[in-house]
Amino acid sequence: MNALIISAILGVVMMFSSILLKQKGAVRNVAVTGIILLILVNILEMGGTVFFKVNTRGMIVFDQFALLFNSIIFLATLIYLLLSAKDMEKVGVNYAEYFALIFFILCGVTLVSSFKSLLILFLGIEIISIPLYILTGSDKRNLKSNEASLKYFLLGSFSTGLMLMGIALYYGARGTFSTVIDPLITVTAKPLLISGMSLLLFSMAFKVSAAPFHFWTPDVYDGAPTVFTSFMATIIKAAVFIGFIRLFDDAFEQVQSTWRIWIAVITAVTLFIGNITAVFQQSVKRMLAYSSIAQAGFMLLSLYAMNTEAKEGLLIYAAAYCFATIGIFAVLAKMSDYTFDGFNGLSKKEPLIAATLAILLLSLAGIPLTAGFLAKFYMLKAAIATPNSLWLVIFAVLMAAVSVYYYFRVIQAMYFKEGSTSSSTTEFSPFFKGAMLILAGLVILLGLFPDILVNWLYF
Amino acid sequence: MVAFFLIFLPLLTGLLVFFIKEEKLVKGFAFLSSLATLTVSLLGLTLFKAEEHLQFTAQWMQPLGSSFSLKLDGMGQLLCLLTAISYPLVFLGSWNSSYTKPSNFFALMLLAQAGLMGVFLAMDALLFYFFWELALIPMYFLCSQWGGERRIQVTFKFFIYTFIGSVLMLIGILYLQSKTPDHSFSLRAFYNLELTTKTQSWLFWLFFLAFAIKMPVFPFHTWQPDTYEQSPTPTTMILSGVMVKMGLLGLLRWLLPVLPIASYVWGDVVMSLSIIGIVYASLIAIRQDDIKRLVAYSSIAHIGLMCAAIFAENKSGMQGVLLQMFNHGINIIGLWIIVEIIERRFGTRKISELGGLAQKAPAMAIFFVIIALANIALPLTNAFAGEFLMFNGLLNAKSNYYLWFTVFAGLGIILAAVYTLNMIRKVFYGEVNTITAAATDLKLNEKLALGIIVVLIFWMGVYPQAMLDVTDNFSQALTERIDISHLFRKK
Amino acid sequence: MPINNYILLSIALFCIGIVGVLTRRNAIIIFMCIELMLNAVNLLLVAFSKMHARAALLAGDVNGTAGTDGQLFVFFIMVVAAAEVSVGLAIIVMMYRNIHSVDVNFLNRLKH
Amino acid sequence: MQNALQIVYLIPLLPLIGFLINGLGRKYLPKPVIGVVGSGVILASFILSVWVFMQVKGMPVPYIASYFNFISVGDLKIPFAFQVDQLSSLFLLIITGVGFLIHVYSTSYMHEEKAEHFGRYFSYLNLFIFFMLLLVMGANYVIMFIGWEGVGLCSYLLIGYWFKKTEYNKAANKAFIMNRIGDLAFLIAIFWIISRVGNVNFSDVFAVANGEVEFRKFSATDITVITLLLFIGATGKSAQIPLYTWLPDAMAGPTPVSALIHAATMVTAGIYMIARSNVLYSMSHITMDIVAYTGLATALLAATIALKQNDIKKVLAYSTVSQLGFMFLALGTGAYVAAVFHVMTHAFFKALLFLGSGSVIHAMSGEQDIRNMGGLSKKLKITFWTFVIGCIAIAGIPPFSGFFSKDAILLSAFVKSPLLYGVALFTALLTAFYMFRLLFITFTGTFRGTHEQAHHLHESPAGMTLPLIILAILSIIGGFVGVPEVFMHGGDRLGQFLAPVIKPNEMHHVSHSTEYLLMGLSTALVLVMIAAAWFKFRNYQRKEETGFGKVLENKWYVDELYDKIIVQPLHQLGGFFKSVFEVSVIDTLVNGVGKAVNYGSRQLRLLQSGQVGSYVLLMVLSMIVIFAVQFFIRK
Amino acid sequence: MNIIQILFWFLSVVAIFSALMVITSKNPVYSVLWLIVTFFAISGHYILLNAQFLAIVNIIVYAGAIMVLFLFVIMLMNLNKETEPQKNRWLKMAGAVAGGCLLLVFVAALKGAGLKDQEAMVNEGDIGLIKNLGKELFTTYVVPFEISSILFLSAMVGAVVIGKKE
Repeated sequence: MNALIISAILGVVMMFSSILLKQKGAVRNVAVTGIILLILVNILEMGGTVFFKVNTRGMIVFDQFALLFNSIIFLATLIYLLLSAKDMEKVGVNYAEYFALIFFILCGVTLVSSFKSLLILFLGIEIISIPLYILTGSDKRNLKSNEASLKYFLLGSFSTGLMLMGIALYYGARGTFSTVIDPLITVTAKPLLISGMSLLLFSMAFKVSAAPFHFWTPDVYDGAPTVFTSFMATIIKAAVFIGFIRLFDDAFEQVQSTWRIWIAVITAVTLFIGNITAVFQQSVKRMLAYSSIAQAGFMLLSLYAMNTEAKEGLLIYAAAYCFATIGIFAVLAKMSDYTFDGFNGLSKKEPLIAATLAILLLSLAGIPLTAGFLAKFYMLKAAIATPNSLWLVIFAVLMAAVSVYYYFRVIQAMYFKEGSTSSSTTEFSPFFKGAMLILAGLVILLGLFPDILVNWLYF
Repeated sequence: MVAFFLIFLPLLTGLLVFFIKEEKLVKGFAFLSSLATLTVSLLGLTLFKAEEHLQFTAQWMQPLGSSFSLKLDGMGQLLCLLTAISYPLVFLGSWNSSYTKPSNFFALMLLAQAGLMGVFLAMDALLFYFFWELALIPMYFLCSQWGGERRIQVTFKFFIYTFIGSVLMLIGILYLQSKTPDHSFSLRAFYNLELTTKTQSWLFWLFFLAFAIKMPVFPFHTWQPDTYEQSPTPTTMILSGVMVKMGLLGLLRWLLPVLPIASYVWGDVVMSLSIIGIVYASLIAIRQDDIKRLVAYSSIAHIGLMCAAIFAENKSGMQGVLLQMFNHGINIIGLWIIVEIIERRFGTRKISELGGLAQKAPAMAIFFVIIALANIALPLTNAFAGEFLMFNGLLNAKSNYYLWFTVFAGLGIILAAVYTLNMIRKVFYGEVNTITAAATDLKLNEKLALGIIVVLIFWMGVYPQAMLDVTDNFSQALTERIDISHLFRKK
Repeated sequence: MPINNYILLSIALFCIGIVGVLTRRNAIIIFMCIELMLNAVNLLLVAFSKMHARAALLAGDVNGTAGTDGQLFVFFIMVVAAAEVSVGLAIIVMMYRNIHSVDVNFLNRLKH
Repeated sequence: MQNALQIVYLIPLLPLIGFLINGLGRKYLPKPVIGVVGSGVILASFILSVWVFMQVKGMPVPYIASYFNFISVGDLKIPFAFQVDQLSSLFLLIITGVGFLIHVYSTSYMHEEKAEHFGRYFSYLNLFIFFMLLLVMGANYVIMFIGWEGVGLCSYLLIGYWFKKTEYNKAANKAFIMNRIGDLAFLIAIFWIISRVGNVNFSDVFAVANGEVEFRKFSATDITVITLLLFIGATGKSAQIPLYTWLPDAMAGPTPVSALIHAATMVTAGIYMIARSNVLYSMSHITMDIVAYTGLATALLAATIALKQNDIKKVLAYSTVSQLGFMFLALGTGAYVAAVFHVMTHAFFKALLFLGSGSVIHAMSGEQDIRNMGGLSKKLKITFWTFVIGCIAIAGIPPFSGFFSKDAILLSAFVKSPLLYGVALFTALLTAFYMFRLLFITFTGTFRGTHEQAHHLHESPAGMTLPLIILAILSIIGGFVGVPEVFMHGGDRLGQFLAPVIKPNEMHHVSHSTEYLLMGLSTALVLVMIAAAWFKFRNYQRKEETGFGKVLENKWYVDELYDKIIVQPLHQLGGFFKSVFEVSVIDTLVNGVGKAVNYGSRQLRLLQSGQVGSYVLLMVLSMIVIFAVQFFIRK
Repeated sequence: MNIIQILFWFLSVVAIFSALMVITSKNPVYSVLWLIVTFFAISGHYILLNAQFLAIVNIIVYAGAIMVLFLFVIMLMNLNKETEPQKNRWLKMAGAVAGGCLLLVFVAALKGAGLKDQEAMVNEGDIGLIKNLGKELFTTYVVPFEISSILFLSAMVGAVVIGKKE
C-alpha cells in the first residue's frame, strides 16, 4: 500500500516538477530520490510498517510475494533511471512528464502485482498501458515512434477488449470479480469459465508478448525510443508476468488441467518464434525485442509449472532478466549504430563497458555464475517437476542454445571484430561505468547466491 | 582444504592477472601460479593424503538442495594432477609466443584451470554443471580472440555444440534431483536412486550427448578438428590435453554409476560408435596434410578407445582409461608444443611443405619421435599400460560383440602407427627444402618442457603402477557400483 | 429473458467489432470497432449482473447488492474507455500530422 | 646359487646404459669412445650371459627374478620379472655374442659417419640389444611383448637410420607397421590368456595348459585361438606369409643392422616365442599344421624370389625369410629343438653372410647390385673365403653347422609327411642354388663395375674381418652341439640341454638307415645344385629377365598386390571420409541444423509483416484454433 | 411474445444492423453515426435491464462525448470522404471469414454453457439505480474509484505530452 500511494503522489510531484524546476538534472534527482523513497517504504512495508491503512475490501492484498516483487521492480527502475535517465533528454522536451508517467506506471505495477479482484487487474493493466502508448510515441517527429505508438495502441486496445470479454465471462460464471475462490463452490457454467479463462489467457499472453500474440512486440520495441523500450521490455514485462501468474494461480486453479496444456503450447511456440526469429536480425535493438519474446517464453514455464519453485523462480527471473536487459539497453541507447556491427571493437575502446555488457549478455544467455542461469535453472527445475513435461523442457533448453547464437553475436562483435574507424559511441561517463559495474556485480552476486533474494519471501 | 585450494588458487591468480600490464610479469606470475597449483596437487598426493584434507564442503544454494562440496577421489587426484602439470608445461612450452593483451590471455587460461579443477572435484551435480560451463567460457574467449583466421565461426560452433550438450545434461541433472528423496544434487543422493530401465535410458542419452560432444565421440566430433586447428596452441593443449577428459570424467562419475542399467543396455551402441570413430578418425588422419588436424583426429581416435573401454565396464578397462586419461593429456600436450614450435618457426602446418627437420633440429626430432611413439602406445612409454588395460578390458567386456570391438579398435592401433610414422617421415626425415632450410633447434624453455614430458612418459611407462595405485580404490568402487549382475540373478 | 440471448447478442456484437478491426484500415474506424467490442462486453456484464441479481433473489437474498459489481465494472470500463479514447485520438492525430494519413497500411516501416 | 642369478637384470641393463651414454653423449663423445662403450657393454652382457649359461645348465625349473609390479589391476598382476632358463640363456648367448661381434664390426663399417650419427647408431644398436634381451628374458608374455615391440622400434629406427633418403624411411615405416599388425594379434592373444588364466606368467599359463590348476582350464578353442594369434604375431616379427614383405625392404638399413636384426636375432623372436609356448602349441594340431605349412610356403616362396634377386642384400634377405620358414616348419612339426638349433646356426652363418656382404659393399663404395660386381675373390680374400664358408653352411653340406640343423628340420618334416619333406628338400636345394649363384656372380668371373670402383677395391680393415673370421669358425663348428644321435652317442646335446623347457619329442621314430639315406640324398642333391650354379654363373653376364624370371625378379608382385587390395582401398577410404563423408555428411548435418535455424529465422521473420491487420488476423486465427481444439476435440 | 421480448428483439436487430453498418460504411462519418445508433440500442437494452444509470451514462459518455470526439477528429482530418482505398480483397475476405469463424466457435462454446435455466432479470430489480450504485461505488469500490483517478491523470499527462507542440 505504501508504494501504491507514494508512487501516485510521486507521479503528481513529477508532473509539477517541470514547472518548479528548470534544471533537468534537478528533475532527475527528484525522480531518483523518489524511487529510492519508494524502495524504502516498500521495504518498510515488508517489515510490517504500513503508513496508509486503507480498507481495500480484499481487492488488493500486499503479501510478501507482491512486496518482494515490487522491491525488485523498484530496484530495477532505480538502476534504469541511473543508467538511462539522462538519455531521455534526447527523446523530447517533456522531460519531467516522462518521469511522471513512469511513476504512474509503477503505480499500475503495484496494482498488478497485488490484485485480488479482476477489476484491479484491469485498472492496473490500463494504468500501465496508457502511459506506455504515450512513451512509445514520445519521439513525436520520428515516424517509427509514431507508428510504433499507434500499432501498440490499436493492438493493445484490441487485447483490452479481449480481456474485458474474458472478465465478463468469468463474471458470468462466477458471479464475482474476486480471484479469491472458495474451493467448495463448483462452477456450473464451466464452458463460460473456460472461455473466459481462454480470453484472459490470450490478452495476458498479448501483454507479456507470448506467441502467437507477440506480433506487436518487435515493431513497438523497435520503434519506441530506446530508453523507453528498455523500460517496456523489462519492468513492464516482468510486472505483467506477475499479474499473469497471480491470475492463473488464484482464479483458475480449478481448471489448471485445461490451461496447462495451452500454456505449454504457447510456451513452446513463444520460445520457437522468439529465438528463431532473433537469429536473423541485424539490429541489436530488434534482436533484443525478439529476445524479450524468447525470455518471456522461458518465464511462461513458471506459469506452466505453477509451484513454489516456479514462483520463486519467477522473481529471480524477473530480477535477472530486468537487470541484464536494462544494462544492455542503456549501452545501446548510447550507441549511434544499432546494428551488430556497431558494437565492433567496443572492447578496445571501452573495455569496462564491453566486459560488463558481456556479463549481462552471458546472463541473458543463461551461462552459469550469472543470475540468468539460475533464473533459467529455476524455471526448468520447476517445469521438470510437473509430469509429462520433458518434451517442453528439452525444447526449452534447445531454444536456449539457439539464443546463445544471437547473444554471442554481440560479444563476438565487441571482442573479436575490429571496430570501424569513426567512433560510433558517445562518451560513457564514469558514473555510467560505475553503475554498469555495479549492475554486472549484482548479476553475478545473484547468480552465486540466489538465497539473498528468495529468503525475503520467508521473512 | 587441498581441494579448495586447487580451485581457489588459479581463480584468484587468474583474476589478479587481469590487472597486470607488463607482459613478462604476466607470464612469470601465471607460471608461478601454475607451479603453486602443481605443488598443492602434489601435496594432496603425498603429505595431505588424509580424507579431511581432500574434502571440502561449504553451504551454498541450500534451498535448491545443492552444496559446495568438493572431493579428491582417485580420479580427481589423477585429473587434477594432470591439470596442474599441464599448465606449467603449457606456459613453459609456449613461453616464446607473445600475445596481444597478454594479461587477458593468461588470466583466462588460469580461470579455465579453475573451472577444470572444479569439474574434476565437484561432488554436487549443480556445482559440477557450474564448473562445466565455467571451464568452457574462458576457452571460448581464448579461442575466439587469439585463434586463427576462421576462429570466430569455428569457436562459436564449438561453443554452441557443447552448450547444447550441456543443457541437455542439465535437464538430466534436474530430473534426477527431482527424483531424489531429499531433493538434493549431491552425488551420493544420485547414486542411491533406483530408476526404471526406461527412465534410465532417456536420461542416459541426455547425459551421454553432453559427454559425447565434449570428448568427442563419432559422429559428434566435427567441431573438434576445426577448433584445434583454429585455436591458439596453448589453448588447444588445454582443450585436447585436459578438457576432453571432462567428458570421460562425466561418464565415469556421473553417468555409469548413476544409470548403471542404461549404461549396460546402451553400452553396445556407445561402444560401436566409439569404435567406428577410432577407425574413421584414424583413416582421416592418414590423409591429413595439416599437422594440427592430424593430431586432432588422432585424439578423436584415442578418446574413442577410452570411451569404448569405459563401457566395457570392468576394472581393467576403467583403470586403463584412468591411466590413459593422464597419459594422453601429457602426450598430446607434448605434441602440440612441437607443433606450435613448427608453426611459429616456419609459418606452416602443412606436412607436405615441411621436411628434413631432423637434420636441422635433431633435438626437436628426438622429442617429437619419442612423444609420437608414446602416442601410439609403444611399450615402456606411458600410453602402453593404459592401452593394454583398455584392450584387455574390451576383450573381457560383457558385450556379445567384444571380439569385434577389440579387433576393430586394434585396427586403430595399426592405423595410428601408419599416420604417426608417416607424419614423422614427412616432417622430420628426408631432405630439407626452402622452408625448413633455415630451421633452428629448440630453445632452452622448450627443451625443458619437452624434457619433463619425456621423463613423465618414461616414468609412467616403466612404472605405471604408481598411477594405478592412486585410482585403484576409485575404479574398484566404480566397477562394483555399476555391476548390475545381481539384477539378472533375481530373475 | 434467457441469458443466452444476451450472450449471443454480445458475442455477435463483439465479433462484428473484431471483423471491423480485421477488415478496415482506417485507424479511427478500427478504434471505433474496438469501442464496439467494449460495448458488447458492457452489455454482457449488465446482463450477467442482472442474472446474478436474480439468482440471489431466488436464493432469498432480498436486499442484497448482488449484481451491482457487474454494473460498476461497466462504469469503470467506460472510464477507462474515455481515457483511452483521449490518448488514442491524440496518437492518431499526431500520426496524421506527420504522414497526413490514418491508413494503418502506411504503418510498415517497422517489420521483420 | 640361485640368488646369484638375481643380478641377471644387469644383462639388459648394461646395453641400456650404453644406449643412454651414447644417445645423450653423441654430440660430445669422440667416435672411439662411442665404439668402445657400445661394444663394451655388449661384451659385458655376453660375459654375464656365459656365466648365466653355466648356471642354468641342468637346472630343473626356471629361475624367475621378479623386480616390481609393472601393472596390477585387481586380480591381474603383471610383474616386471625375468625368467632365466635354458632356452633364454641360449638366446642370451646368441644375442650378446653375435651382437658383440656385429658391434665390433660396426665400429669399422660405420667409421665414415659423423660422430653424432655414429653415436646415434650405436645407441640404437644398444637399445636393440636391450629390447631383445627383454624379449627373451621376460618371465611373462607382457614383458616379452615389451621387448617384442621394442625391437620393432629399433628395427624401425635402424632401417631409417639414413633418414635423408625417403625410400629408406618408407621401408622403415613398412617394417614397423607390418610388425604392428602382428603385434596386435599377439596382444589379443595376451588378453585371451588373461581372460582364461588371469595373468600372463609363463609358469602359470603353462601350468593351466598342463591341467595343473584347478578351476582354470583352456578349452580346445582357447588353445587354438591363442596359439594362432601368437603365430600371427610371429609371422609379423619373423617375416612369414603374409607379413614377410617388410624384411627385404628392411635392407635399407646399414648392413650390420641387417646382420644383427634382420638375420640373427630379431626375426627369430617369433621362433623363440613359439618355442617358449611349446606347451600350448603341442596341444593344438590345427595350429601346428598351419604353422608348418605357412613356414614351408614361406620358405619356398622366398627361395624362388631369391633366385632372381640382384641386390646382394636382397638375396640374403629372402634367404633369411626362407630360412625362417624352415624354422617354422620345424616348429610346426613339433621339432622345437631343431628350430632353436637352426636359429643358432642360422645366426652364425647368416650374420656371417651379411657381414661379408657388408664387407663387399664397403669395398664397392656402397654398390649393392651384384650385376656390377664379379671377380672380387682376388681382392677380398678373407671376405671371399668366409663367404664361401657361409654359403656352404647355409647350403647344408656336412659337417658345417647348417647341415645339422637343416637336417633335423628335414627329418622332422619327413616324419610328419613325405610331402612336406619333398617340398622342404626342394626348397633347400633352391637355397643352395641361389646362394652359390650369389657367390659366383659376386666373387668369380670378371669385374663388371666402374673403373673407379675397381680402383678402390680393397680388403676391409681388421675390425671387420675379425668378426667375419670368428663367425666363419662358428659356422663351421656351431653344428656340433646338435649332432644327431645317429652320428654320435650322446649327441643332440642341445636337445638334452633344453629338455627342461622343451619336452623331448616322442614321435621321433625313424630308423637310422632312413636317416642316413635322407642325409645322403640331400647332401648329394645340394652338391649337384652347387655344380649347376657354378656352370651357370661362374662367368655371369648381365641380361634382362623375361617371363617367369621377371615375375620372380618382381617378387611375385606381392607388394603390388598388397598395395592394390589393402593399402590403396584404405587410402581411398580415408580420402573419402576426409573430403566427402566428413564434409558432406557429418558436417552438413551439423551445420545443417544451424542453416535450418537461419533459414527458419529468415522465413519466420516474414510473419512480422508490419501490418496491423495481419497481426490481428493471426491472433484471431490462433484464438479460433485454440477454442476449436479446446471445445471440439479435447472436451 | 410480450412487449419486452419484442423490444429485446427490436433493439438487438438494431444493434447488430447498425454495428454491421459501422464496419461496412465507406464514409467514416457514417460509421460514427451508425456507431451512435448502436450505442443507443445498447442503452435501450440497459433500460430494458433496468440499469438506468448505465443507460444514461452510456448515452452521455459514449454517444455524447466519445463519439463526438471521434466525429471531431474525423472532421479535423477532413476524412469525411470515402477516401479509404480498397484494402486487399483477400485479406478482407479472410478477416470476415475469421471473424465469422470466431463467432461460430464462440457460440458453439457458450451454447452449452450450463446456463440454460438462467435468466437475466428484465425490467425489475433496483441494483441498476443510481442510488444503489452510488452507495456501492463510494463504499466498497472507493479504492478502485480513486485508482481510476490515477488513470485519468496519466491519460491527461499523456495527452499533453503527445499533443503539445514542441
